[in-house]
Amino acid sequence: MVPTSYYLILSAIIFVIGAAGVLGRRNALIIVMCVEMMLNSVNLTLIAFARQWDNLNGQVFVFLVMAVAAAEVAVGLAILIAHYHQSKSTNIDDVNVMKW
Amino acid sequence: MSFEMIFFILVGALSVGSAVGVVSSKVAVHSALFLLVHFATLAILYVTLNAQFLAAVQVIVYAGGIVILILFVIMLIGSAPLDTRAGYRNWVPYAGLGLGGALLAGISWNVLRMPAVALNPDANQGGVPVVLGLHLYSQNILLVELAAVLLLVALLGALLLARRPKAEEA
Amino acid sequence: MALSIPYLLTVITFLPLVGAVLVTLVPSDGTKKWLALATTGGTFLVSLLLWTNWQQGEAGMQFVEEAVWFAPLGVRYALGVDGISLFLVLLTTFLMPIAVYFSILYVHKRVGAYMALMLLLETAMLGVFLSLDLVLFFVFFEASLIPMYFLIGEWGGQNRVYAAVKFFLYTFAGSALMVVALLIVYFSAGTFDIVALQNTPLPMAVQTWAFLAFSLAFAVKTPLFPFHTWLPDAHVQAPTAGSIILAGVLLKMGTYGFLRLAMPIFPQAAEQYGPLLGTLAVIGILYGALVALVQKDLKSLVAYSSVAHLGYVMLGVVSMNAQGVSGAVLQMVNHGLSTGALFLMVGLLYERRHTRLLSEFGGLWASVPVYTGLFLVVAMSSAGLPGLNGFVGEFTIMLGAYSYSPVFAVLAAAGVILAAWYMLTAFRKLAQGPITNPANDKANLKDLNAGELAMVLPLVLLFFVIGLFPNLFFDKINPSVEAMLATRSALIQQATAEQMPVLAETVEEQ
Amino acid sequence: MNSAALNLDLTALLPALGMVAAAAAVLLLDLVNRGGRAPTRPWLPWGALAGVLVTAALSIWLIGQPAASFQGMAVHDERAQALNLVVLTGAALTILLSVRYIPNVNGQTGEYYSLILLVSAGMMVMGAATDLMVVFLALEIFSLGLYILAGLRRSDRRSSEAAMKYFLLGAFASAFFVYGAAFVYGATGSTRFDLIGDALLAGRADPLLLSAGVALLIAGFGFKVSLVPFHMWTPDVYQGAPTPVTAFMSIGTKAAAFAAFYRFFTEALATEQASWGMALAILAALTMTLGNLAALRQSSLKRLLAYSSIAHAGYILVGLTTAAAPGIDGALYYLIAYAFMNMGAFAVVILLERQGEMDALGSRLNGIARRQPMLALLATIFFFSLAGVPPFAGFFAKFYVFAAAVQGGWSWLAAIAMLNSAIGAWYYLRIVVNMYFAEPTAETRIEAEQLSVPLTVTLSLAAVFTVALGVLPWVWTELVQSGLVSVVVGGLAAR
Repeated sequence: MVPTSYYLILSAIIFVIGAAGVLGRRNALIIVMCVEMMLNSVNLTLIAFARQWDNLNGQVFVFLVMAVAAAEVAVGLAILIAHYHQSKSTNIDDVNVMKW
Repeated sequence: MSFEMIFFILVGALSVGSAVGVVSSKVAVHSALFLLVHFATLAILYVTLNAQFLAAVQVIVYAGGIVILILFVIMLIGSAPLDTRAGYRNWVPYAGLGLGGALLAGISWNVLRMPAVALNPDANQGGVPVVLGLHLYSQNILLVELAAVLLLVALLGALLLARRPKAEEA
Repeated sequence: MALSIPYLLTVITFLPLVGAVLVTLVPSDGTKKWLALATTGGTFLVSLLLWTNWQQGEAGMQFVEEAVWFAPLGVRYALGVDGISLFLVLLTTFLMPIAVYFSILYVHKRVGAYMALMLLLETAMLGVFLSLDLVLFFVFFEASLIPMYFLIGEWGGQNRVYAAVKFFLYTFAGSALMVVALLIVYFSAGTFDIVALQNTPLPMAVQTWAFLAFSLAFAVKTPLFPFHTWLPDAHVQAPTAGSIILAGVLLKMGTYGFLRLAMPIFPQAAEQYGPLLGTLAVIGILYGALVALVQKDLKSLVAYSSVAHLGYVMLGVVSMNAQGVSGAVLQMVNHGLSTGALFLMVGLLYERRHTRLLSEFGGLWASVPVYTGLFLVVAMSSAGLPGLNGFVGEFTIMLGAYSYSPVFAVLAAAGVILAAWYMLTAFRKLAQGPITNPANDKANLKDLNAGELAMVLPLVLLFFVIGLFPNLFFDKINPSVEAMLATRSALIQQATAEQMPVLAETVEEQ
Repeated sequence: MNSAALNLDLTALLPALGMVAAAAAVLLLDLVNRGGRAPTRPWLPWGALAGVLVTAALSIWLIGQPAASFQGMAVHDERAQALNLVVLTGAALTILLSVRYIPNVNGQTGEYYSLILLVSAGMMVMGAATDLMVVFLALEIFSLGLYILAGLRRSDRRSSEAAMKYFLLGAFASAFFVYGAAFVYGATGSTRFDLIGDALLAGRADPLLLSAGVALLIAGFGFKVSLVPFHMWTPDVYQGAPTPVTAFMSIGTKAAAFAAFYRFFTEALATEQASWGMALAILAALTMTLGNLAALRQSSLKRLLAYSSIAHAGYILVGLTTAAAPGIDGALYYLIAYAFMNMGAFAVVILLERQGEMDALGSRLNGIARRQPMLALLATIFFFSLAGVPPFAGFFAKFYVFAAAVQGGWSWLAAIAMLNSAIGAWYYLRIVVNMYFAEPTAETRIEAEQLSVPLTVTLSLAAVFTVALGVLPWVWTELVQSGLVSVVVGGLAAR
């Protein structure tokens, strides 16, 4: 059996890669994908913990995260398209995310 | 090193590699394809964790739904949005790298100090649909109801944003 | 005297508020003006009931009203009046009709808003003097900022907006920490009740921090040197009626705060920091007088003289003995009357000549003798001429200060000489010598008319009443002051007694 | 897993259900329009408002009948009802503000109002949630709704940018939140607050995993309520979103997130207070200070209100830092006071907007007192209340919260907060100064079309309650602790 901690570190690596993508990329679509990746890494964490604790709560949680991810993508892509029609660009630099 | 471990390392490496691919691709379509690979590797890992049903759902929802949706949008809005330049701003990646490194180090440090627990190979009865379904629709019925409201919001929202308002039609 | 009104203090406090609402509702400017005057006059008359129904010799709070305001924090709506606050209330209600009447004569811009703000201000000021609950006190204390801020900012002189903002921010920032301090006091003593707090011993650490925070708020308000810099700006820019009220009443909220809250509730801390406050007070006396000496603008001269006069009051408060405190209470009233009257006289002159520069005047004796004569009386009252009110207060304070610290008393006495000097210099420049400027000719400058006399004369009359019959006032002030001082020293003794056994034990062990 | 033992008592979520039902009703009402004509369209806001009022009545009726249901996943206690009332106040006033506004922004009013109702439902569920999974779902329900509402004006570039930015950062924050929840689950084996608390008490929890989880949860929450340093999205989103939505956002998200915050920290982490109290206190201090300092140099009213909303989040957090009953009641009082005064301030912004705009420069208020004295008076009440000047609601709110902080031994935090409100007074005062003392310019006017009856009603209601809550603070605390009856009785007794 592969210990839980291995899964956790794997998912942490994926989470951080996703987070780096959100902060580093300017293309909104890729940012959406990175967020999806982050949610997936959380799912991995949850499932690993569910096995460790031998209860189903973690798996139920994963179910919900999947529902949320689907809803988020639907809404997010709708926003993206609306913005694209507005500005003909999804380059997030124009949005200037990090402006204080 | 056991077979399980070798398998985990292989799939994990593939998973990390595809994640890096998603982040670093210059072309969005490539990112989406990497994402597909990434989701698939995760589904495999779910199976190793006694979550067979979720592994199936993972493939259906993510690979079959979300990635297709993203590809669809890429086709819809073309290659115009794709960033051909380096795609990184000067200080954000470094800050992100620093914070990410710290996060990763912190989590790994915490995780590695976890006491070893005897794992039940049959944990969660293999995550079969019946068990999970019973659990979901009895104790956790509230969550299902809320998820329904959530999907309603998403539906309404997509409708509101995507449909042309009457004023514009006229 | 049979006439009495239920909820007398509430009526006094909120009558002006009702008037303010009515003023905004009635249509014409004329009605608004006279309604405002009627309200302030009526409030004054009602407040006279405090005098007539006074329980002579009673030291504690009278006419007390109490209700729970906000139970979760033990905040009460509690009003009461004792010998310390009585005359400040009467001073407020007395000065308001004069200020309003002056405004009726000379304010023509947006009269309704002006009068409503004046009336709101009166409610806030009365609330400060009548509150028996710390939070209620603070609410009124802060609420008085809003109307004054608008009065200065809208109806003031050239730099009015700057002065108004400076006034607001100084006082608001000054009292910011007071909120924290009064909460610390509450959680240490378990009550916001001012009277109860005066009887509650507090730990020394609480006393120190709370005393410093309260002192900061009150020192800015008073204003004590070096927190006074907002005052000349505010005074010079404020409309005349605003100055009368600012100097006459608002500044007293600071010294009243010291006397009612900071000194008795935190007795040991007050003992500890008393010399510091006393030093600041003495510096204020000398500094204010010296700066007043070189002012070219009559109004800023009066403003700086206020800094000096309030230094006396603070000195009396700091000395914390019967003479000092009683003198301080009376001197608060005196300063309100004298400085109010001075601002009134300056305002009357300004309305005639539209300047306040001393160099523009000279020889007014010849052209406007009634005005000049009254000005002299007012100036002498402010300078502390025996026989007038200022002397009684300052002399009593000096007595108290001497037994507290002879050095302070001597330095403060030097301030009296300076006061006479700058007042007489100002008077000389104003009234004596030949008429150099044709605008000051008899033909061009009108003397006071009946309406204006009606404003000045009651003030002058009171100068003499207080100056000649001070016991009329001390009789009511003294019992409360003595009671307060007795409670205070009991608290200090109790605290030292608690430390004594410890000392005794250590001695025994040795 | 015996289904007979399941607790499916719906009482806990009755108000939220009411909102969902109202949303469905509004959608059905809108459906009648589809024939091409729009006979029911003018009725939509009033239908939504009726739904809100009925739900509010329901919430008040439920006070004093606490219940937990759904296997401990949700409760409705007095605080949940108080939170419901805050959210419903925000929703009702938002609907009133939208009557004239939204048809100019987006023709699809039916979807708009039902989204407002659904978002409110999400916020209310979040206030009643006692399980991290429920919190997460509720968070997503209202967040998704708000992303969409922020981008409602599709013809305006800034609106769609705001939506996109809000969505991207919001989704990012959600990932952090859910990652944190995963770690808490990993540390304790449960997502239910009481079971987490039990695990901690019994020493079954892994402290390191737990602290990692809590840190991530705070980051996720921090994004939602725009705590510094997670606040960078706030000004742009506030500025770009349609103004009624901004107003709703500023109140609703704070209310919901703080409710979940306090439940999680007091019910699940009660034993860990020492370790996270200081973290929250530092966050609160940073949030207040940076919010206020940044607000000092804003010229756009909406950006100014955005930064001020950050600062207010900091003040509210001061109440939660104590984790004791007075702090939480204080925070709830702060929220209701903030709901009224902030709604009023945003209503003023709407009045100043021109055709096709969704923001106004503060300079448009210059000298407005000369032309619109009544409006200036109301605006003065709102801004003074936001600054915390007595006797308005804002003062008592601050007082209540800071009192709790002092009581809990956080005097230094209360002192920082008070100094911050002095900084805050400066920029609110500057607006008031300009309203009264600056010379009116050509820009100083309000467009007749903005001045509608519902807007006037909103302004008046907000002003009346801003004053009333300040003068009679006990009405609110009595109402949410013992119900309407006690307020009436108390009012009679006070006479």
